Amino acid sequence: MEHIAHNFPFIASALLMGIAFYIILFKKNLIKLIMGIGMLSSGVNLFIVALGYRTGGNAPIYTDVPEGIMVLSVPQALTLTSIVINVAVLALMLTMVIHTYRHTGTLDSEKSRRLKG
Amino acid sequence: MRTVTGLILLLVLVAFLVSGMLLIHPFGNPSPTDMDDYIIENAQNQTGSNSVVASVVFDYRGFDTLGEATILFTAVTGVLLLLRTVKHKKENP
Amino acid sequence: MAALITHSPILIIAIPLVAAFLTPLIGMASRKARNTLVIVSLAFVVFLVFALARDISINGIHVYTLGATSPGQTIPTGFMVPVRIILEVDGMSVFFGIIWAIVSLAAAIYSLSHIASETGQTRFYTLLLLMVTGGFGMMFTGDLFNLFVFLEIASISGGALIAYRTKYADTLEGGFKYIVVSAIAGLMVLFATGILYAQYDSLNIATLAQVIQYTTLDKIALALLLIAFAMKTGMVPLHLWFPDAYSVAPASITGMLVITSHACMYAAFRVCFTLYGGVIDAPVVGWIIITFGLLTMFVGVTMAVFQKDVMRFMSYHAISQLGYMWVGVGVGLAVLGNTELLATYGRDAMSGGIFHILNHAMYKPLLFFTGGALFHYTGTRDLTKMGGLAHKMKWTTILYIIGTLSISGIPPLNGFSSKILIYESVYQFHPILTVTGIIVSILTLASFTKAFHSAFMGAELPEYKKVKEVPKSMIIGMVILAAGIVFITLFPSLIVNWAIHPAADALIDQGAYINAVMGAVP
Amino acid sequence: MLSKIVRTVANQLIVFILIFGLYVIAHGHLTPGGGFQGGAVVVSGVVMLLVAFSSKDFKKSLRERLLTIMESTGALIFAILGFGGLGTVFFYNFLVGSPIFGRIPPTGPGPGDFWTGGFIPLMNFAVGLKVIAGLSAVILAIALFARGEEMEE
Repeated sequence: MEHIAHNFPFIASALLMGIAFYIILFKKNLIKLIMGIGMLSSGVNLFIVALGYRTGGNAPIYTDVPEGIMVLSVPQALTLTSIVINVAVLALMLTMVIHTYRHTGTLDSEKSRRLKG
Repeated sequence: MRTVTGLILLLVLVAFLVSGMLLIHPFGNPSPTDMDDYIIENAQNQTGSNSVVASVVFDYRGFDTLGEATILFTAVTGVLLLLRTVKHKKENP
Repeated sequence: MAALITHSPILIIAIPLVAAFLTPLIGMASRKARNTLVIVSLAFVVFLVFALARDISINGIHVYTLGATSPGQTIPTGFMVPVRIILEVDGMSVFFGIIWAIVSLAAAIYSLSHIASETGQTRFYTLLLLMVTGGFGMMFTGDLFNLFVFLEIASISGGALIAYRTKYADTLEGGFKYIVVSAIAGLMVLFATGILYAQYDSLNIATLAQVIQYTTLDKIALALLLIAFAMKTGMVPLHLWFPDAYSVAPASITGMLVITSHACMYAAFRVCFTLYGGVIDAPVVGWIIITFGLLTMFVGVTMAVFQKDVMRFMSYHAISQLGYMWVGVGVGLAVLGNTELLATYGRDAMSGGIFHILNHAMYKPLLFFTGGALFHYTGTRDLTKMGGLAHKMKWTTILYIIGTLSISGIPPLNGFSSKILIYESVYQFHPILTVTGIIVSILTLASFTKAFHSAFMGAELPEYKKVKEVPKSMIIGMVILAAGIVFITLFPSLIVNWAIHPAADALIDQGAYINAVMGAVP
Repeated sequence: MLSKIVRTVANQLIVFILIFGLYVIAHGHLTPGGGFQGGAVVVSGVVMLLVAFSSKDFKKSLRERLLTIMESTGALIFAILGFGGLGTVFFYNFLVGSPIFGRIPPTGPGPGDFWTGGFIPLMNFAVGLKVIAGLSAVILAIALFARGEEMEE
């Protein structure tokens, strides 16, 4: 129990990823699929940014900062990078879905599907 | 049938992830932190930037940021490529 | 020249990148200048890769620390671990780099006339150059997070290029599947990177390899990394997206996508052999890879037999051929800890697998290019609707025959030399592997003969009266690859000694990889 | 196109959004923020205008060609700043100690000096330019495509 209390943010990110995988595997709507991938990326980003937290730490920026320890800075940089990457991926996916909708008139992945794996 | 198999797989996956998460260092107490301590200590001297995150993003791991900017460029190019005029206009000269 | 060699790892990545940034600007002014820029930059990259390969064969692993005061200063003064991003190029990386440089140049030349009648060409070439950047980045980087970034560059540009012909709905579907799979794989890699970072506070592969403990968390990270990369290479049972994406892309892009899947394979090998090399439970992971590799070989070829679409048919064969490489290198991994077995057959099995990557990288893009050539004038990918094309397309026919003989492992072509190396060595590990390999090879030959017959042989069909030989640049693109095949066929032992064995040794020798980064403490 | 109240308010607000975005970009090396974040703020202003007015009104002013040039220029500046260090090593922060943004702040907490950070502020500007142009182009292209139109060359 104590573990769970200590690692709450990590477990939350794992659950978020679990929900995202559920959406990706079971939802037929393409927009929902994209939302699932967005959630998956949020889960991973939450995990990484939570790694760098130090109890009572300040933001790692020296401008007018109170004295004291600072939280780790590398996870924040990694999260920044991965957020931008996910924005890019989601933009491209949405474009493709809009186009698919133009072609097939449906957002259902079962109906719009032409190629069968 | 497919749904049941999928659900079982999903539950296994979630259990796997959660059990893994319990093994990570306690939240708020990362260790080891050698690399980050070095960066926090030396960022101001080495890069002259007051914001340690900015110095990581643009200096220590600047190449990642170049890649990140490239990804944004790629995505924008991709979106404009896919939403281009499909009718045959005159291609640029 | 010396400075050029010193900076060559970053120049190989940055030149296509800067060319990609310039392409939209130059493309506005002149079409010719744009095409020249693309071809010249890629040709220069080919030159640089060969120069770097020569340097590595003389001086060993090439390390390049980005942003430090000198390229060799991997660790800051007065500190123990690397802080900056380090590019680390060893025999294995540069081997993949050579393949990627040659195939991307051939694909760019092939594209010049293959997409000449389409709109949006400037953006097409921009994305092509970005894809080249992403592939080189994946191969040359020595940093896990950087690997993820370049994996995403390669995937996003690849996905957009697959959907290039937006007037067909199936291209969008293929591209969408590719992007979804890549996004999930990328996030799994990122998650694994986070797990490793949490425990060891480092992102550098060499540093992590030195301190890794193989705890439960490390095992989870290993599983995530392997699943992610296997998914990207289309390993059975995660292969369903693979033919959909590969069959609808423009042919030149399909040829390049084959190599990006090899790049993911490279990343998987790097993870198994270098990152986890010292601690991995080698027989277990090796057997898992071998089992799935066999499954991949077999399922790929059996599915291919039924395909009517020429590109889908070839994509399933690509899956099946990737199985050979997994098996070859998997056998090497299974005996990694055992020096004696490694010397008797493990190294040969790995060399066979790696040699097969080289061969596959030559003949599979060639076959995809010929498939694209068939599509170029007939406008269909359906094999049953084609026929008698040999009368009109002589060059394409000859090149297709070269590719077919090579993929089926007919002696003395290059496919044979790598397959025989795999068969001989894995037989000592377990005979069933060789038996499956030979059966798959026979099925491959049978299905390619059938496809050849239905596309090229027979009487001329009336609807293809107007078909003529494809334009010159497409032929040049294909001939570059065919020349590679002929060269390997003529000098197999030369290639094995100069390229394959150094690559296999670079994978086995984890210590050298670590020393190149960690040993340079001043 | 929304009602006149919304349009008027959007017209007034856009100035503040732009100023804030530019502030976040310019002070990326001193405060939380930077090129990506500031660029996203500016683009949020563009989205607000897109919602308040119609995408047709933007077709003339935000042309694809202009946005492409802006984006490529931003990316090129970034890459060239990386190449600038090639005398020593790619991505070497060659501006530290030079007259442009070259000052080194006193170690420890301080008020911050704008002329510090080496090439970091310049890179922030480059990235900001790129993000503004790129994301605006994406949003405008999608908005126009959804109405069945295309961006102007």
